[in-house]
Amino acid sequence: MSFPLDIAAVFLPLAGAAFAGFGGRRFGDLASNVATCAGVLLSAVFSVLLLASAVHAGPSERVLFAWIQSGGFSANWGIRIDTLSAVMLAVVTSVSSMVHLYSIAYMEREAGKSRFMAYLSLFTFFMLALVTAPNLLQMFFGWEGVGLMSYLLIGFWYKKDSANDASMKAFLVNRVGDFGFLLGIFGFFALFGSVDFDVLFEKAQEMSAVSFSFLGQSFPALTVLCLLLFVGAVGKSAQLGLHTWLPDAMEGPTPVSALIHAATMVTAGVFMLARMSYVFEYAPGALAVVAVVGALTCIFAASIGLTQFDIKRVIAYSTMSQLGYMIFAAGVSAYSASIFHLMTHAFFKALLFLCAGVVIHALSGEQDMRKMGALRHVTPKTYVLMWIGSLALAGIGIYGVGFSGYYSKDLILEAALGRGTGVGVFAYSLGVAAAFMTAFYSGRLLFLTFHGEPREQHLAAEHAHEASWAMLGPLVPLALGALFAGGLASGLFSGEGTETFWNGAIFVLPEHNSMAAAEHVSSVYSALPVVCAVVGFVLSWVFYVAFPEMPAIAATAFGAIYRFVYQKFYFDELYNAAFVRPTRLLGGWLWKKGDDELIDGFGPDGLARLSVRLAKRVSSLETGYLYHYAFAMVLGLAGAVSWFWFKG
Amino acid sequence: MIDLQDFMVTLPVIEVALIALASLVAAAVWGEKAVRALGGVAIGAFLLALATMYCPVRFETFVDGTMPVLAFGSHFIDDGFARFAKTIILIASSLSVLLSWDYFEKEGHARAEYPVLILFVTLGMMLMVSASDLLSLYVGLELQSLSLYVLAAFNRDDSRSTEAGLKYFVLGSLSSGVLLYGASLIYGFAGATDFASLSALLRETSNPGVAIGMAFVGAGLVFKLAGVPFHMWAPDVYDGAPTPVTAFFATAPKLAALALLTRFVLSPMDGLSAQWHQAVMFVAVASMLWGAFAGLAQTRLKRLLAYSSIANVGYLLVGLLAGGEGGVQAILIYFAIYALNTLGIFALVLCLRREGRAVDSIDDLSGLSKTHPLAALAMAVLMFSIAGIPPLAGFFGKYVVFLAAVKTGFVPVAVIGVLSSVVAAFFYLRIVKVMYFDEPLLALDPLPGWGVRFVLGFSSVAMVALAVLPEPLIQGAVRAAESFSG
Amino acid sequence: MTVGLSHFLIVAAILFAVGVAGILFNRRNVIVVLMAIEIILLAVNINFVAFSVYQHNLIGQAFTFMVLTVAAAEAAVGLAILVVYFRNRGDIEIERANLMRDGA
Amino acid sequence: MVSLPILSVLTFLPLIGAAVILLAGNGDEEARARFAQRTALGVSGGTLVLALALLAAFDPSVPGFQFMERFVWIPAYNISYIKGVDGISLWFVVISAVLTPVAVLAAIGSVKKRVREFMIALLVLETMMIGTFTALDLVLFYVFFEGVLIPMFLIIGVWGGEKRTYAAYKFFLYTLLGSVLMLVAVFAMALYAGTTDMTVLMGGKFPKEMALWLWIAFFASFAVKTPMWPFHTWLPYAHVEAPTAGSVILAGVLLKMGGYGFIRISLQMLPDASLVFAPLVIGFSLIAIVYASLVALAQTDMKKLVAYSSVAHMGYVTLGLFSFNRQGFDGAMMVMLSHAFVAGALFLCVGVVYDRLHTREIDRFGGLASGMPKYAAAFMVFTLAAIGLPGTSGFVGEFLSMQGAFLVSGWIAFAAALGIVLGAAYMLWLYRRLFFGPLDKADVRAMPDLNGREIAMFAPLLVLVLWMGVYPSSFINVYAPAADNVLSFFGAQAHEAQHD
Repeated sequence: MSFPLDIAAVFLPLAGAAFAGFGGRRFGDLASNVATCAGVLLSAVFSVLLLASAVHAGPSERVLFAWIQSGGFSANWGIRIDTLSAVMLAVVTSVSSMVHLYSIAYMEREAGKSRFMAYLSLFTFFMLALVTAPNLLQMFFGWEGVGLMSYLLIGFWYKKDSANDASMKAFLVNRVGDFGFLLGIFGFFALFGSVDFDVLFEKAQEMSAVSFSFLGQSFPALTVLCLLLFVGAVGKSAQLGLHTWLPDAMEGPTPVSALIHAATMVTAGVFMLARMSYVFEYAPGALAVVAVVGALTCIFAASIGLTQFDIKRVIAYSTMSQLGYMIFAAGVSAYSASIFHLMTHAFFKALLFLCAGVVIHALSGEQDMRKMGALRHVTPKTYVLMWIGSLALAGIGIYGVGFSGYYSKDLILEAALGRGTGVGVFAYSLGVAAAFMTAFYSGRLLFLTFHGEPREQHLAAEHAHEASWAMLGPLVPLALGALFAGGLASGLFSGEGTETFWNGAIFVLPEHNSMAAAEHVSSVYSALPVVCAVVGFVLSWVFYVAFPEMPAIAATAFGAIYRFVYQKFYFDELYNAAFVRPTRLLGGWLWKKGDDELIDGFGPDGLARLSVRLAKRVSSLETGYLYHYAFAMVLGLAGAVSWFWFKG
Repeated sequence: MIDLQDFMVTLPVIEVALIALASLVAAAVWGEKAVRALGGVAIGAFLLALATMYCPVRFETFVDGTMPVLAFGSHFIDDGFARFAKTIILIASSLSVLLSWDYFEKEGHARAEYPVLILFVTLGMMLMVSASDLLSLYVGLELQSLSLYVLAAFNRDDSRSTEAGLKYFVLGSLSSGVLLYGASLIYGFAGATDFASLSALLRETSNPGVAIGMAFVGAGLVFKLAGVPFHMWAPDVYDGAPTPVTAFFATAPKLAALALLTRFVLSPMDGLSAQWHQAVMFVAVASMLWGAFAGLAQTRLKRLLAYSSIANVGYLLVGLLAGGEGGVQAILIYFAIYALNTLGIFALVLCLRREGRAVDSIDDLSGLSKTHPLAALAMAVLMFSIAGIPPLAGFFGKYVVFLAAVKTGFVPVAVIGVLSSVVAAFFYLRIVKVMYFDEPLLALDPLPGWGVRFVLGFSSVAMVALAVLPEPLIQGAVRAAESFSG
Repeated sequence: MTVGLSHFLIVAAILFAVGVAGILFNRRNVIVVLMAIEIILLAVNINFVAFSVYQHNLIGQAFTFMVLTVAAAEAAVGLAILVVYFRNRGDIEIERANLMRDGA
Repeated sequence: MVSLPILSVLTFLPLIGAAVILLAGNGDEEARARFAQRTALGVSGGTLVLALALLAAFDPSVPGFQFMERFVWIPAYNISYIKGVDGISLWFVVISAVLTPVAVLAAIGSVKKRVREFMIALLVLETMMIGTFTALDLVLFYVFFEGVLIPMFLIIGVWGGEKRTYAAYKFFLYTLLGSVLMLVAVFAMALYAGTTDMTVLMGGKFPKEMALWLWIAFFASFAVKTPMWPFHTWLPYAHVEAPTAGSVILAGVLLKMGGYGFIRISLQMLPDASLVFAPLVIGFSLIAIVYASLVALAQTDMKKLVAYSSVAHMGYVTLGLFSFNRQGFDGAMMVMLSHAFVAGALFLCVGVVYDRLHTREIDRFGGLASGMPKYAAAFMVFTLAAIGLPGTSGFVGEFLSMQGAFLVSGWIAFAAALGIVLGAAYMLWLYRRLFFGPLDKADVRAMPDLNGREIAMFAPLLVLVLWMGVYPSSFINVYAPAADNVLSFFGAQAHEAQHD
C-alpha cells in the first residue's frame, strides 16, 4: 500500500491544530508554530503531488468510514480527489501556509498565539474536508466548519465588542445560507435517494425531467434544488443579499482576513458550483439566477469599494466584487474560468491583505486611509508588493501577457459574452464596469496610502517601520503567484488542454460551452476591460495625486448617491429593521404574552387560579351553622326521593 | 328455631359485646386508674374477635369462607364480605386505641370510658356489616352512632369538642330519622324487612313506595359515610373532635357504613339499578369534586383530612357504582389501603405538639423534615400514597377502583375521578412542601409514645410493602367479593 | 268516615315534615331541635304501627319498640351532650354554635 | 437466556444504594454526608458499569426484546412484572446510567445542605428512570413513569432556587394531570386486550375509534412530559429552579420519557391513530421549534434559555417520530440521545458559574473567556453541539429529523430548518454575553477555572458528543432492527408520503 497522500494532506492541518490547541499551553508557542506550519506546509506539498496525479488518474474516492447511515440514507466520511479538488487543495494549502508563516511574526505580541495558530490550521482542515467531500453531507460539514472557524477567528479579539458583533454576524448570516444548503441536501436525497456525488452526477440528466407543483405552478425540481444550494453559496461567498458579514469580518486579525478572502471560506461557494456542475448544467433556470446574482454582486461591491476609507474594507469589497466574477462565470457555465480566477485571486488577494497587514502593523493598528499617506518611503518593499497585487487585481495586461488577474478575468468576461445569452451580455457589461471601478479603487488605495503627504504626522513619525523579513518573506511567493500564476496556468484552464486537465471533474453541456466560444469573441470586447482598468488607474491618480481636492468635490456633487453608496446601500440598517429587531421583539412578546399570559394564563396557572377561586366558593358554603347543613341534607334527600319517584 | 349454630355464627360479636359490658362495669368501678388496662382489654377483645372469626372449628359449615351463613332468622349474615370488612374494622379499631394511648393523659382527661366506647362502637359496626335486615341494620347503626356522638364530645371541657358532639348528634339523629322513615315505608309497602325478601320482591315487580323508602334509607346511610350532599357535618366534627377520635371517625365507621350501603345497594336495591346508578354516580362525582376543591382552601390539618375523606368516599362510591364482584373487590382493596393510610396520617397529626398543646395547622408541619426526618419521611410516603402516586399502595387503590369503573363503562366518571385526584394531589403535596421546603418554625415537642409511633411506622411501611406485594390483600378482597358473585 | 291507612300515613308525613322543619328553621334553641328529633321518631312509629296493622304482621310493632328504646337512649345522649355544651358556652343558641367552620 | 436478572439488578441497584445511605453511615453530619456522596457515586458508577456490560452483551441484530424477565405480579388483575430491552430502550437505559453519576458529581460540588437526602433522591430517581425504560408491562411502566415525580418534586422543591415551590408544584401537577389520563387509557387497553403485557399490545389491534381516544389520552401524558408546545410552560420553571444535578437529569432523561412513550405506545401500539394525528403533532412540533427558539432569544436567565432550547429540540424529536420513516425516526432518537448529553452538559455549565457566583443572570457575567479558558472551551463545544454543527452529536439528529420531515413535505422541513438559524442566534448570543467582552467585574474575575471534579464531569460528555457526531452509526446500528420493527407498521404509508 502506497503512502496515503490524500489522508495526509487533509488531516495534517487537523493534527497541527490539535497539537497547538490542546498542547499549546504545555509545549509553548514555538512548538505550536512549528507544528501548525509544518502541518500546513507538508499538506501543501502533498496537495501539489496529488494535483499532478489527479490530472492523470481522473476522479478517485476513498471511503474512510461510515458517517450517517439511516435506512436508505447513507453518507460516508471520505476523500474525493479529482482535478477540481486537487486544484483547491493546492490553492488552499499554499495560501494557508503563507498565512501561517506570516502570522508567526504578525501575531508575535498577541496573547493566545497558539490558540490562533490552532484556529488557522483547523480552518484549513475544514476547507480541505469541504473540497475533498465525496458527498453533499461532508461538504456541509466543511461548509459549516469554515463558518464556525470564521466566527472564532473574526472574534479572536473577544474583548472588543465590534469583533464579537462581527463574528456573530458572520456565523448567523452564513447560517441563513446554510439553511438553504441544508434544504437542498434534503431535496437531493428525496429526489435521488442519495447524497453521493457519484450518484447525483450520474442521475442528474434523468432527473432533469422531474418537476413538482406548488400553488398550481410547476417547477423543475432540479432548478429548485440547485437554487437552494445556491442560497448556501450566496451566504458563504458573500453574494448580494447575504454579503453583509464580509466587510465586518475585517474585525479579525489581518491574517484571518487574508485566509478567509483568499482561500478558505468565501471560495467555498464558487467551488460548490463547480463541483455540482453536473447538476447545475441541467438546471438552466438556476444558472441564470447564479449569473445575474454574481454580476450584480460584482458591480455592487465595486461601487461600495470606491467610497470606503478603511484599507481592509476596500480590499474586502474588492473580494466581494471578484467573487461576483467567479459566480457569474459559473452561471455562464464557464466553471473552468471561475476556478481559474479563484486561483489567481487567491494569490493576489492574500498578497494584498497581508500587505495591508504590514501597513497596519507599521502604523500600530491604524486602518483609516485618510490618516495614512507617503508610506512609500517608510515601507518601500511593501509598496512594491502592493502594486503587484493591485495590478493583478485590476487585471492589467496586454496581448496575452499580463498579471495573473488579467488572464482569468478576461477569460471570464469573454466567456460571458461568448455564452451568447442576454444574461451573458448583462454579466459582461456589469463586469466591465466593475473592472473600471476595481482599478479606480485599487489606485485610490495605493495613492492614499503610499503617496502624498503623511496626513497624521505622529503616526508616521513615531514608530512607522518596514516589516521584518519574517513577515515579508511569505509575501514573496504570493507575489510570484500574482505575477505568474495566471500566465503559467492559463493553458490548463482554457483552450485546448482544458478537457484533459479537468479529466471529468467538471461537466459542461455542449450547448453551454462558453469557454470554447470565448476564444471567438472579438478582440475589441476582450480588450475593453483592460482599457477600462487603465483608465481607472489614471483617473484615480488624477483624483488623489494630481488634484487631491477632487474627491471632496465629487462627493458633494453626487451627495445623495455618494452617501447611499458610502453607507453600503443601507443593507445593514434594512436587515436590522426587517429581521433582527422584529425577531427579538417577537421573542420577547411570545415569552411575556404567549407563554406567560396566554398559555399559562389559560393553561396551568389559569386552571390553578380557577381552582382556588372555586375552592373558596365551595368552602364558603361550610358556614358552621347546623341549619345550613341540615338544609343541604334535606335538599339531597328531596332530590333522591324525587329521582326515585320519577324513575320508579 | 334458634339453635347453637346462631350463637356460633355471632360468636365474635357476642365476645365483643360481653367484654364491652364487662369493661363498662370495670370503668365504673376503677375509673381513671383502669384506662390503660381497659385499652389493652379492648385491643385484646378485637384480636380475640378476629381470631374467633377465622377459627376453623367455629361451626361445621365454615370451610373456606365463601358460603354465607345466616343467623337469628335473617337478621345476621356472616359471609366473606362481612368477614373482610370486620377484619379491617377490627384492625383499624385496634390501631385507633393505640393512637389514643397517651393522648388523653397528655390532654389531662384520660377517662376509662374511652376504650369502652370504642368497644361499643366496634360492636355496632360489626352488627352493621353483618346486618341483613332493616331492624338489625337500625340497631347496629344506632349503637355505633350513639357511641360516636359521645366520642366526638369526649373533651367535655373543650367548647370545640362539645360543639362537634352537638352538631354530630343533631345531624346524625336527623339522618337516623330519615333512615327510619324510609325503613317504615319499605316495610309498609313490601311487608318485609329482610334483605333477601326485599331483593326478591323488587326484582319481580316495581314498587314506587319501596323505591322511595329505599331512597330515604340510602340517604341516611350516605350521611354516615359523609358523601355529598350529606357530608357537611364532617369537616366540623373532624375538626372539633379530639384527634384520636377523628382518626377513628375517618376509618372504621366509614367502612361499616360503606359495607352496609354496599350490601343494601347490591342486594335489596339490586332491582332498582336504573335509579341507584344515577344517584350513586351523582354522589360519587360530587364527593370527589367537592372534597378536592374544598380541600384546597383549608389551612388546618384536620379539616383538610375531613375533605380528603370526603373525596375518598367519592372514589369508594365509584367502586360501588361499578358494582358486581369487581366493584366490591375494588371497594375493599381501596378501603383497606385508605384506612391504613389515614390512620398513619393521624398518627403524625398526633405527633404535633408544641409546649404541651396539640396543634394542627398545616404550617405547624414546617420544616418537619429537618427536626424529625424519619417522621417526615413517613408522612411524605403517606401523603404521596393517598394522593395516588405510584409506586405506593394508594396508587393501587385508585387503580382497582377506576379500573372497575372503566370496566363497567363508566369512563366519564373515571376521567372526572382521576382529574379530581390531581386537584386533591395539590393539597397533599402542600403538606410535603411544608415539611420539606419550608424552614422550621418553633420547635415541636418530642414525639409521643410508642403507640403513635408504631401506627405511623406501621402504616407508612405498609404503604410501601402493599405496593410491592399487594397480592395477599387483593386475594382477600377477591374472596370477600365472591359474596356478591352472580 | 273510615280512617284508612292513608290517613295515618298523611299524619305521619306531616309530623315528619314538622320535625324536619323544626331543625331547619329553628335558629335559637337546641332543646327545640331535640324535640323535633323526637317528633320525627314519632312519625316513624306511627308509620310502623299503622303498617303493621294493615300488613297483619308484627314486625312493625317490634320495630316500634326498638325505636322507642333507642329514642330514649338518644334523648339521654343528646341531653348529656347539651349539658356539657352549655357548661362550656353558657348558652344553647344554635346560631352561635359555629366555632368550627371553613375559614375559621 | 441469561440466568441473572440483569435488568432488575440494574433497576434496583440504585435503590439499594439509597437504602444504604438512609440506614448506614455514622458519625457527625459531615461524615455522613461524605459517606452518602461516596456511596452514591459508587453505586451509580456501578450501575453505569452494569449498563455498559448490558450494552456489550446486547445482540444488535435482533429486533425484539432481550434479557426478558417475566413473572406474574398481581394475578387477580393480570399484571405481570415484565422487563426487557430492545435497541431503543437500551440507549435510554445507558443515558440514565451515564447521567446519574455525572449528576452525583455535580451535586457533590453544589449541594451543601441535606446531602444525604439529596443522594437518596437521586438514586431513587435513577431506579425509577431505568425502571421506566425497561418495563414491558403497562402498569409497571406507569408505576415507574409516575414514580419519577416524587424524587424530582423533592429535588426541585428542597434544593431549588427562589421560586422552587411554584416550579415544583407546576412540574408535579402538570405532569400528573397528563399522566392520569394515560392511566384511564391503560385501563381501557387492559380491558380490551385482557392484558397489560406491552409485547402483546404492540401491533395495534384496537378498534379505530377506541384507538383515537387512547391515543389522545397517551398524548396528554407524553406531550406534557416531552414537552411539546403548548404544554411546555412547566419546563422553564422546573429547569430554572432545580439544582444543577436535578436539571441535568430532568433535561437529560426525564424529557426523553415522553419521546420514549411516543415510540413505545403511540407508534407501536396505536399506529393508525398516530397516522391520523400526525399533522397535529407535526404542527405543534414546528411551532415548538420556532416559538421556543424565539422565546429563548429573549431570555436573560441562562437556565431558562437552555430550557427553551430544550423545548425546541424536543420539537425535532416529535417531528422526526411522526414523519414515520427511518430518517425521521433515527433523527428523533439521535436528537434525544444527543440532547441528553448536550443539555445535561449545558446545565452543568450553568451550574459551574452558579456555584461560584450564585446567579444565573446572563448580564452579571461577561469576559469569562479570559478568566476561565477551559470552561470557555467546554462551553463552546456544547454550544456548538446545541446548534447542531456537523461533527457534533447535535447535527446528526437534527439533520435526520428534518430529512425525514422533508420526505413528508418540503415545507415542513423548511419551517423546521428556521430553527437552526434561530438556534445559532440564541446560543451564540448567550455565549457572547457570557464569555466575550472585557472581564471587568471584580467578582467575575475572581472565579477560578474548572477544577478536577468538574473536568471529570465534562470529559465523558465531551467525548460522547464528538463521538456521536463523527461516528453516529455506532449508536444507530444498535437499535436499527428495532427501529425497522417499529416502522414496519408505517411502511406503506411512509412510502406513499415519499412520492407525494
